[in-house]
Amino acid sequence: MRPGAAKKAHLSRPMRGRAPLLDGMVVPTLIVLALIIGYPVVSTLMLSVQQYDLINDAAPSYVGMRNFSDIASDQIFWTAVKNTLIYTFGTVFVAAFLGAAMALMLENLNGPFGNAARAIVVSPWAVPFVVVAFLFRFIYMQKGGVLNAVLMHLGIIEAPIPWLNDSDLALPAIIVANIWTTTPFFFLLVASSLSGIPDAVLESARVDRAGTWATLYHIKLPYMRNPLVIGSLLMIIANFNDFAKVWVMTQGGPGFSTTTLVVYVYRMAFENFRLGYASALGVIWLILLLVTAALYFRLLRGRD
Amino acid sequence: MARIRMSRRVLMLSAAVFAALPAMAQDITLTFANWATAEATTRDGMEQVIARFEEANPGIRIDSQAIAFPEIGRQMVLRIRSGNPPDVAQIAGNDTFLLAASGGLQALDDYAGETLATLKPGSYAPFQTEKGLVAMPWNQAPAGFWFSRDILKGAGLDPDNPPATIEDLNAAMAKVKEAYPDIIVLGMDTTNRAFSLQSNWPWMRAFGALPIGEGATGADTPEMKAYLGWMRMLAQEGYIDPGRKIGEFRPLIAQGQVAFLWDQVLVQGVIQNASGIDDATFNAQFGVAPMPAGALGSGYSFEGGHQLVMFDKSAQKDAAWKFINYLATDEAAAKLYTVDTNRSIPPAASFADPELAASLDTPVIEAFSTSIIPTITPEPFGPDFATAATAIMAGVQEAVTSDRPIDDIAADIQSQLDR
Amino acid sequence: MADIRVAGVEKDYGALTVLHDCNLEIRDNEFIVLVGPSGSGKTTLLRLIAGLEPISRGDMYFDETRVNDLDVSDRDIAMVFQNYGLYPHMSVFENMAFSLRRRGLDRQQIDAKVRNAAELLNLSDYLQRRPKQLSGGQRQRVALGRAMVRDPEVFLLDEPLSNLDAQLRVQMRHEILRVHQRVKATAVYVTHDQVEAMTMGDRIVVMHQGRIQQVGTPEELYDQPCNRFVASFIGTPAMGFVAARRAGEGGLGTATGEVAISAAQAQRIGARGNLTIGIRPEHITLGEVAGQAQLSATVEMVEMLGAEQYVHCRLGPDEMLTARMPRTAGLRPDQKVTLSIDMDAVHLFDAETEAAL
Amino acid sequence: MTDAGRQGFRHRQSAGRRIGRGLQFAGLGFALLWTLAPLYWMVATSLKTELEATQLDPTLFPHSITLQNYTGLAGGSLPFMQFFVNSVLTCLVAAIVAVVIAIPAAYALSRAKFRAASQVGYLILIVRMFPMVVLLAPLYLILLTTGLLDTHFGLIVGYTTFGLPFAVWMIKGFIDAVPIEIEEAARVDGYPRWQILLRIVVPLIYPGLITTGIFVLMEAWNNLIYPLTFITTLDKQTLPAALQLTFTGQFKTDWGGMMAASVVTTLPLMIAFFTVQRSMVRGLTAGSVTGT
Repeated sequence: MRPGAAKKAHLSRPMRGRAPLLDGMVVPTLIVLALIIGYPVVSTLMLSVQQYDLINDAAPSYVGMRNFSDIASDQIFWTAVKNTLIYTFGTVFVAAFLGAAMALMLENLNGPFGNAARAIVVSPWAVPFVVVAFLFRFIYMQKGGVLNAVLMHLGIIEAPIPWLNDSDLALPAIIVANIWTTTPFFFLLVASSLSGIPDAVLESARVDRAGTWATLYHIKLPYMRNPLVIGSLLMIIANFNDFAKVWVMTQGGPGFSTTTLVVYVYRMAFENFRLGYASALGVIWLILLLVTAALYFRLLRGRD
Repeated sequence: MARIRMSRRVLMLSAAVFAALPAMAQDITLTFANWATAEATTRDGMEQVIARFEEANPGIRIDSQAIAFPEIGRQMVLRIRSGNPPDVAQIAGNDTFLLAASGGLQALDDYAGETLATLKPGSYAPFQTEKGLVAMPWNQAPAGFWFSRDILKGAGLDPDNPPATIEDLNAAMAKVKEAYPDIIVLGMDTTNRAFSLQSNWPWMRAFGALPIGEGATGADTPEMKAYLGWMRMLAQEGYIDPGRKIGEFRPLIAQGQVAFLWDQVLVQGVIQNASGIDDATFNAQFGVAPMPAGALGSGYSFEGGHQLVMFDKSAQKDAAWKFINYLATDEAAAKLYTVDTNRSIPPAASFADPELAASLDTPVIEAFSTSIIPTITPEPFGPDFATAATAIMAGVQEAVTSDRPIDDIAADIQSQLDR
Repeated sequence: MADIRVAGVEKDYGALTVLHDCNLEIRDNEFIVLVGPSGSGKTTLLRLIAGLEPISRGDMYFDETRVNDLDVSDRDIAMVFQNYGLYPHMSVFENMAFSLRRRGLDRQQIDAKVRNAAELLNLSDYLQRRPKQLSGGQRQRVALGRAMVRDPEVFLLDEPLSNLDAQLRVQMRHEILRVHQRVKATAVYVTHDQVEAMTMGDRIVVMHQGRIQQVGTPEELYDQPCNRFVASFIGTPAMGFVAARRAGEGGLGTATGEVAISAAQAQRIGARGNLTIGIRPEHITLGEVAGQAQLSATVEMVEMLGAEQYVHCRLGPDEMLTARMPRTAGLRPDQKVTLSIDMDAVHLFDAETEAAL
Repeated sequence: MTDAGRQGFRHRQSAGRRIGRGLQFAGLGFALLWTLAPLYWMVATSLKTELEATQLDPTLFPHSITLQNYTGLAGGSLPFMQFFVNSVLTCLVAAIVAVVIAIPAAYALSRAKFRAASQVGYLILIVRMFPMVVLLAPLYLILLTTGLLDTHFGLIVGYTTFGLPFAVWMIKGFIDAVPIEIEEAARVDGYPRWQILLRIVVPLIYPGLITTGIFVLMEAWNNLIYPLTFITTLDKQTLPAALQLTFTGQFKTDWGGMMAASVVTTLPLMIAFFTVQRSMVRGLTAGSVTGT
């Protein structure tokens, strides 16, 4: 029904016309979005072709595409892109796998123990990121960190490992912490999709004498797939944006080995005060995002 | 035309306001941005000093704005740009020069004229720039080479004579490591932030490296590589615990788990707070010396003290100066805050209050005054320091935490610095 | 007091036209039933009358007022939905009172009206319950009550009984008719069940593929279906069809023999060559009856209903006839039988246009 | 299948099942250890004295349990309670604002009969994916020029940038599940759209709104970059940012106090989370499944 038709009942406007372009009800939201996101995006675009260093008194000056050509040759930018991809996909894939495994293990466990176990495995999701970051930084400390202490007491390692202070280990170490907080999300997702499988389907699988693995592969996996795809996308978005963990644990170091795009943009904008350059980084990121989104939509459409 | 008319109206309006002013002229509110009230250790002391100042100056109220230490430089730059800086701010390290470069500070020469004569000359010299005196020294907190006498003794070293050269240091560290395999042999800050470069700069200078600043030779030099190689050796031998901020070593040295610590004068207070030992015990257990001498035949130090700055946008500069001067030179304030709370050294050359003078007459202060402060080396502070720090400290971290050839790392730092 | 006039109404969904040139006049107080198979457009037409959807082309009048642009909330209608559309978060009382509140009635009036309706529908004991706590029949009655309390001019019901079991359905039919008599409103009732349509409607509108096929009383539709679709749709068991072609002056040839026709029938057929004979089950007799046409067939299935039985017979690969007759013993599947047809009662349809002749 | 074969089959099955059971419990043990160990460490450290918490060879169990880290938070010189209130206030308001603004749009999108519906839907989806840090600099400049920098209002605006699109999407999913007949019944009963939204749809999706609100609240609570950038005065700072700013101060890092503060920072979120955890996943994924 056309919006506002009730009020305009006496106006004999022909109903033959096409549907209206916009619904009045989305307008307030669109206005707010335009103000708080649209405008900033436009100014990002404008800033990206300027040299605007807050530290100088000089007014912003137009530099055309120079920021972009600088980025192309900026080794750290490419390191940051690589780190972001590793960080995001490493986290999401492992967490999805662990979460699904845990959900399957707990699926048929009822009673107080099952409920307690479920409550426990989801609890990391409610731990604020900053707390996760501090907690794992504390756990990971080379000397005085509990992880090294335990591993040494158990005789697994000889000397303390500099988890966050080794260029090769730091990123995986942060990813492990991130997996810890992300796994419950996938656990919940898979657990709820498993509980959505109609009993009749599982029973007929049993009648057909399908074994545990066959049931998992042929029955449960198809039910889990869609939620996993969507959940993964949500988490990929969230992890692309994740700032707190890296910033608190390593601030992008050692070297640039854990510098992700968020950290790099933040440093550029608010430590080096190079707003123009930071905005150009943002524009490139935006383009990458739109491409990813387009691919995702195509994927989703194709499957339907 | 319009603008002229406008400004006349503004003028008339101001006149009207000023006419009404005398009644409320007593009530000046100064905004004071600082991190002293943002930290549990110093908040009480700072608030007490402010209360005393307000008591002594009934017309002036202090609006203390707590801003965390790592944030204050950025916040001040941003607030200068947005035209709403505070009247006075606590500032330190490169941030002081960052603000000076950004052009938002009031030169203090006219205000500080006579006062400067009562200060130790070295305490304010670094802040006399071509823009004038950009900051007033509040306290001095240079870094020294702290050592634990107990550990040295236990490792078979002379507890009263810490290593005087880097070669001596290397040998001493090997002995300590052998005797105490689980402790941190040398505490130094290897995080990636501007303060880390400030803290490591004297070590680089000890190796003769001068990657940035006046007369810079760059990062791709034999001296810089020697420094990076030494840092790598420290990590490989397990002497240092990379990635810790300097503050994280302090509770550890208090527990006897750090042998040498490259840290500021205030560490004595932190140790005594944490372990509850008295002065005599402290001096029996810990000592401080100048940095071991490197290739240039000397060690260096850096000034880690805090300064006070006034912003040129301030509408009440006289009151602001009154406050700055009080914090920096009033003896009661110095005793209550600078010495007892902040555990650092007031910039004044001498003190009238004998108790204050006595409290500063300690072996540690003595060591700082006579042998460490003279080795303070200027730092390449300025607008580019933070960017350079990111590049250099990233290189240092790489040297410490990876196996990449030092030559490559040095070349990388240089290419970052060239950008 | 409302006649409803539907004049040339059409409805598009995107590029698809789901209603074609609908013309219909519903008289005041009439109980009219829209019937047709699913997808025939009956519910769409009802929703256009309700004003829940805009009309694409054509006009709709309530009395003399054109209501095309009148929103549902401004047409004086009440509607009962297929899934009842009760407000889950409101009590039965609140559900019924909701529309009255909108009209600004005072509390006593609302209370009186709701209690009155509840009493009529045996709902008085359930007024404080939520819909979730009621049985299907009770929910159905709440939906009726909600429509009743408004004293609407037009009363629309969209397959209101489809979610009930068979017994309850019969009971509710009476309930609905009783309510209709009380509220004296024009009622438009949608169903896919022709029995429901036949038993309830003053007049019936048969719809198929988005078009109104025929409008008439139950008797008219049964006796004079205007085309093969209506003929097949109305009546249980359904009318059987036999393909035929003209054979000589007074006869028609079918797959299993020739049958004679009357002069009147011959005249109606005119020059047409191919046609379809429609035969209702009650016009078929087993065995030879003098003066009737005979067709030979094979018994396929016998459906026992107690007093009577339906015998489904196959004439050819695509032709079936059902005979309705008193119980007779001894009929077995695959038995060859002779069927006698009362040719005066058969319906003739043009084989191409399927229109009745 | 012969009897013997069937027998063997059943035998294999039960042996396999026993191994499966063993694996299941081993896996479960690992999952619980993996989840609980860090949480245990947080709580245990928060109960240690300062010296014990910073020891180079950490103690697995606190030697002498002390609450001094907690009393230090409440009675210490830093306005810890103020941080807590700041966080609760800004996150709660942001959640409410996001949900309230999102409701009409989510409704319109769910019952879309306007031509730009799919474009608006995509727009919201893309905005939901937006990298927050890209908005950081311009948002900062906007808040600066409007004088909203260092105000809770400005921070709430920041939170709304990601909260609003999230809320639209989730609420749309919940509204999709409301049968259209109920709304049509209300139209027949004479109610205009806004009233139907308020009196019928909103009460029906109330649990979904709570879920959405808590989700936005959690996201805001987790956010570090916005408070770090938009709030400059410590007394106005949120809990997570204050954690980052005050416990690694000029003097030392106080792990015991930090862990106590972490426990306190975590608790409200835990409570909020466990109240809605079930419907949260449904809401999160429902929007995405039905929306595209």
